[in-house]
Amino acid sequence: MREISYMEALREGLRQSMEKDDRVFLIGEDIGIYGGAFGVSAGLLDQFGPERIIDTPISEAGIAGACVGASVTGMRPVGEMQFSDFVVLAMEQIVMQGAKMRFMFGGKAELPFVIRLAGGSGTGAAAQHSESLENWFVHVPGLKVVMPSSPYDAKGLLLSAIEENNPVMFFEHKLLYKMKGDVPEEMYTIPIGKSKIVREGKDLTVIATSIMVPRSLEAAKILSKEGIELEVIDPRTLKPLDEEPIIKSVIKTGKALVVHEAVKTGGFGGEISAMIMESEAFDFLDAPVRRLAGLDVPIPYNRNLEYHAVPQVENIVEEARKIVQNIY
Amino acid sequence: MREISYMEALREGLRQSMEKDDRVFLIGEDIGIYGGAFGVSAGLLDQFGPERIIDTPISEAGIAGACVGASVTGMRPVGEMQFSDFVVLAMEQIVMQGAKMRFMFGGKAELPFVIRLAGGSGTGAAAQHSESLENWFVHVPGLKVVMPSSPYDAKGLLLSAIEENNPVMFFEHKLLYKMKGDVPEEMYTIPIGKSKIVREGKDLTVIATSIMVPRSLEAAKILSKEGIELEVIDPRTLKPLDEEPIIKSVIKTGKALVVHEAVKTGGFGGEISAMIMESEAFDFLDAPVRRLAGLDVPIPYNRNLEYHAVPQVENIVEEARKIVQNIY
Amino acid sequence: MAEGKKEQQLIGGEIERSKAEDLLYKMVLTRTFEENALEMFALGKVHGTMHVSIGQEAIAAGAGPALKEGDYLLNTHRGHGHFLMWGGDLNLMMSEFLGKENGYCRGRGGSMHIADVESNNLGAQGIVAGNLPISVGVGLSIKIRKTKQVVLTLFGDGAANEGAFHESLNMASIWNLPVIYLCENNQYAMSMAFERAFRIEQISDRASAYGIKGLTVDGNDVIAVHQAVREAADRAREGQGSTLIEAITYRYQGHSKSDRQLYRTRDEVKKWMKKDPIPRFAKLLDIDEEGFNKIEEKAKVDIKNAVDFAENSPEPELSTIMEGIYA
Amino acid sequence: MAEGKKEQQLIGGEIERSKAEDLLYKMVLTRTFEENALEMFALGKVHGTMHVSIGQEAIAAGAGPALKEGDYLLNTHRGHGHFLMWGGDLNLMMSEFLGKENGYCRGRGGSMHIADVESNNLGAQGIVAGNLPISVGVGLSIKIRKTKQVVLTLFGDGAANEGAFHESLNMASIWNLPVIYLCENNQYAMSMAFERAFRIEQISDRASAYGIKGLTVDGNDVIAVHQAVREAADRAREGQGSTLIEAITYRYQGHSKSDRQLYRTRDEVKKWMKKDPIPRFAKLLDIDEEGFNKIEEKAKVDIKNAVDFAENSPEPELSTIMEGIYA
Ligand SMILES: Cc1ncc(C[n+]2csc(CCOP(=O)(O)OP(=O)(O)O)c2C)c(N)n1
Ligand SMILES: Cc1ncc(C[n+]2csc(CCOP(=O)(O)OP(=O)(O)O)c2C)c(N)n1
Ligand SMILES: [Mg+2]
Ligand SMILES: [Mg+2]
Repeated sequence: MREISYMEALREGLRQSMEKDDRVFLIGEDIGIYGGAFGVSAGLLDQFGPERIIDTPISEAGIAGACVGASVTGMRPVGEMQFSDFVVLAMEQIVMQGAKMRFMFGGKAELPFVIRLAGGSGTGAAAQHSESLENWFVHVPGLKVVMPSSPYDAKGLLLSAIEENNPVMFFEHKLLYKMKGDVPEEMYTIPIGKSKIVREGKDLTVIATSIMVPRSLEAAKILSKEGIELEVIDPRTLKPLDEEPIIKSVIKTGKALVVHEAVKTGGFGGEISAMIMESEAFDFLDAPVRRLAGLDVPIPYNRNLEYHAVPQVENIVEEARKIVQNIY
Repeated sequence: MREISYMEALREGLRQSMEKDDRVFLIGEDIGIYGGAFGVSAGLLDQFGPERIIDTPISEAGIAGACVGASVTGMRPVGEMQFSDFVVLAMEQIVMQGAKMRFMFGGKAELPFVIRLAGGSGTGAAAQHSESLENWFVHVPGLKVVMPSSPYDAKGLLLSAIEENNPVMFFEHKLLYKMKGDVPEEMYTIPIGKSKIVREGKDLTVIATSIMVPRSLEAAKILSKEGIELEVIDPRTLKPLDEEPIIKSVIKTGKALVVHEAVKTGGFGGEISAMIMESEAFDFLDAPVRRLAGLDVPIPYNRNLEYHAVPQVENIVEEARKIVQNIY
Repeated sequence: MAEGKKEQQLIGGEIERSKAEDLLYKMVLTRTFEENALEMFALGKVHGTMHVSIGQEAIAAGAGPALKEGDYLLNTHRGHGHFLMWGGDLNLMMSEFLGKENGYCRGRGGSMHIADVESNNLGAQGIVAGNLPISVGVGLSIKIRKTKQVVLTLFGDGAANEGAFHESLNMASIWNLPVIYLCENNQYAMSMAFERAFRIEQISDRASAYGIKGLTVDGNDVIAVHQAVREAADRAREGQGSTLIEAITYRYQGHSKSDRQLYRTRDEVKKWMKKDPIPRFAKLLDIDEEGFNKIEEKAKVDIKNAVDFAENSPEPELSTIMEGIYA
Repeated sequence: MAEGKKEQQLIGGEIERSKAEDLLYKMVLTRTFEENALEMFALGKVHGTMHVSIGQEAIAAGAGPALKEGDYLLNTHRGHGHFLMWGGDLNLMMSEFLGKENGYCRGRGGSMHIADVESNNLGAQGIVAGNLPISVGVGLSIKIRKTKQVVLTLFGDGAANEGAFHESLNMASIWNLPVIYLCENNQYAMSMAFERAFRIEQISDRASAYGIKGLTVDGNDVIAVHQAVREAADRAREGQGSTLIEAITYRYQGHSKSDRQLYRTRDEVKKWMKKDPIPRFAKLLDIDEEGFNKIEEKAKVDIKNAVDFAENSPEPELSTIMEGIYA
């Protein structure tokens, strides 16, 4: 199959959605002639013109409001937060309006919009441009939260998100944009709310999100040489969470490690860990479920500190090995 | 000892802090002549005048910004979010500026400010005035998060928060404002980062926050008649969390239930549950740690639905009984 | 024929007589509804909070009817009048207010979120200025769909100091969106007097910061509001973009049920009561005391019936609590 | 004595000659620093991103020196010039830029967050308009402490469309805070041209929406900027509140390293290069080519030394990663 990058996969998803459905439009900062800060929308202005590829002033609340208002009146907007951090300025529109409107109106409104957010650290952009805030939105009824970890998933999940009749927070990762992978040319969807076993293994279930999926796979390769076989599961959708495959896997392996980039304290790992505990997998646990996640620190500018602020392959290897070998 | 309400305790804490330290001032919407939407600051304008009790336009980002800017230049502001929900409009200033500034500046700045937030449901105020958003802030390095559940704690923790040299998110609960309790007249502080065993018991450790503390105590009374003794722990500070007393208690009881009002998914309960799992208490668990929390729904207007959207005494009784009697 | 023509005489050059009479009735109905609601609160029959617009009824009476079917409404927390003027059904509104299953929002929204998406009434608002960014999206949607609809976005003086106001008006301006920004300046945002929160004479002066048209009208004058909104709608439909209209008015009652009103004098309130929009509009319509009493009677009866209707309507089933969150 | 007087001649009626010469040097230093930084990026010596102010140096040269010791600075992402004009030490700045332990922020902040709280330089900013609400707090703090300090708050044209701009200017106005809002209008916010993002002629026109003084000056003219800021500071110190100054300028380089600049023509850039503030200020100071070359040489040497200094400085220890979060 054809190999393209995560970024190209997203762009193709946007293009095909727009070709298919003229209710879809894009709105955000510098998404037109600039092509988006990370290039995702490059070329789309030429194809669709400024009425459907809408460059905005620097007004994040306005961007989110545009998505809320346009979606509730029949359009299917895709908004962009240039860096996911900037969503702090759009929380009211997303959380108080977009997420709740349908419910507050007695189920009588539909809000089919997507907010794409470029998240994550690793580019030297320091504390205000490197956050991983997905768990905030997992905590908000009315939203769905999606986080693709491969080019294939990026396209398929984006197409689903745009077809979805609810607000979707779509977290991309800056370091994944250049990742290459097999992506079909035709349109295809990956159901929202379905996780994926990206690697089978018998010794430890690793539940990883976003960039931690490729890192976990690398770790798995390394450990495999030592005879340790990780089973790696990517939830892909964080809300609603597809619990069953995780539970089943933990029943099989008896051990689980959750890996994410976001700060550990108050993060999504707690949700997964608690969910496993509350499930029938509890009785099969040979060791406590552990979390490997970002340190409780704003992302530092210094390259070395930045590197060590979030889990890297070697940390996953080490942590997984410890759990499997019961050396806690 | 003298009995006063949670609201009066807070007011006394504000007054005494302002009397003692003229760097302390209050800023928020309708906190002056109106006395605050819930009356907490009633009378303070008369005593301290409009330079220290500052009524603002409806500009939540501005309020938070005022706290950031005043604190970094030597003042000790106490800002108010009239309803905790409105903090969605101040996230940038709190999370991107206040929380990170010290770190980004290499540890060379101090930001001693407090944001008071009136949270929680139960007043018929519907989905945009009833949220419990504390876990968002638990997830943010640089912040401390405090949540008093009694008049005594309200005053002592508020005095500590104002003396603290870091930003503190101080979550009050609307339904607690009228709760009465013993409160010393003199100034006293309750250390931030210290939990409290509010009831001792041998059968189940209940970790409850805010209004769920009095509800858990009521549940404990009911269950006590059945011979079930709950140990109830109030973390009081959610970040940084005082883990040890919780772990010790779970080692003793072998069972734990986390109760909070906030939506369960992605909430603070996951953090507690995962923390217990990762601790030495894991080996002593006779049953999985469970969470009893808000349903994954925006708070409904209808009184009955609203009531059932969050844990009530009877739910705690039922859940605790099930865990103790192992009928899961 | 001559008589027919007389019937269609335009009151104040703006509103057909029959329509105007209906508006007067609805102004009275709004006030009766709200007075009744305050009573129900006092009796503990309803919970939560609500914000009444007593004294401000002329704005709703002038604004909604200046628009056409298919136009959109983005309402505020103080929006009962606008809801009724938009064609809201009193019974279903009362049901919502009492949290009943047959209310507009199945009892989930209440006064602060009441909406009727079917009639393009996109709801009241619990977040001050929360509807302003939304109006950008509605405006864009109209522009892209090329439907010649317009959006009426309501907000108070207090809302004009939220950041959302700024972003919204600028975006509507640069994209020439068909948004009518109608600011109900009732002199206070809760306890915050206009003069304390602004250092300008008129909120409409802010229009120039965005390059759109701005004007201030007497918000207690149905005709003035109607004319301003109608003209703004005309301009918007012709592709001439947004308008900021400031309607000067006054709120007689407290901000919400718990307001002790220490921030103003009784005299100030009395002064404004002399400019009451309802008798003023009745006078314009040449309606005498007897005629007016009849209108009031009818409103009372309608409200009583609506209360009966709502009280006899079913509560939502607990089993449905998780419904309506996701599509 | 006569000579001494000549020395103190005020350039453009504003700036003492010796100070002006220092400013010219710092303008050249800023540009050299940034050109060097672009090179270091190209060579992969630094990571992250940075925003250079080449072409805009006159604003920093005019603004910072118009203030007094003890005043506050709230800088932007494009703020190297302001940092240097505020008395920033080149070596420690370079160390920060290279992420070293002895940098201003111990290598934690980098170009986007560089600060020196000791000298009341409250830092650069990664969030567009993020410093605007903060300036309200700094202004309030000054007002309460009654210290006659002022705050200089910098931001770009793009920032003026964030909601934070609105809330901040209104609050500063109603409380009469000593804040100088200095908008560096360099015609673009990333790819967004001023004309596309605004429907007004001048950003300073927005001052009237808050009842404060607004003015637009030639941002490539050190003297004009100096005068505007000095006067605004005088007014602020006298209790006459805030001023919005718009300084018109132009950015020659891309927004950040990854900008392909498709949104403008080469000709437009060239047109603006003819108005370059550095030769212009040199001319005003009667500095000939030889004199100017010397200044450039000195700047190059200083930069080279700073790079050496920074490159030879220690990295933060990994063990310190959790330091500096809480007091
Ligand atoms: C973002 C936000 N801040 C504060 C409030 C609390 N609040 C509700 S209405 C109100 C006053 C609004 O004033 P104005 O906009 O003038 O409208 P009015 O009530 O006078 O009709 C306030 C402060 C809120 N609902 N939302
Ligand atoms: C809230 C926020 N939105 C978007 C960005 C991304 N961004 C950084 S600088 C910039 C352009 C800023 O334009 P302007 O204010 O004119 O300043 P200039 O870069 O021209 O100096 C953008 C969009 C950001 N850093 N913060
Ligand atoms: Mg008002
Ligand atoms: Mg600019």
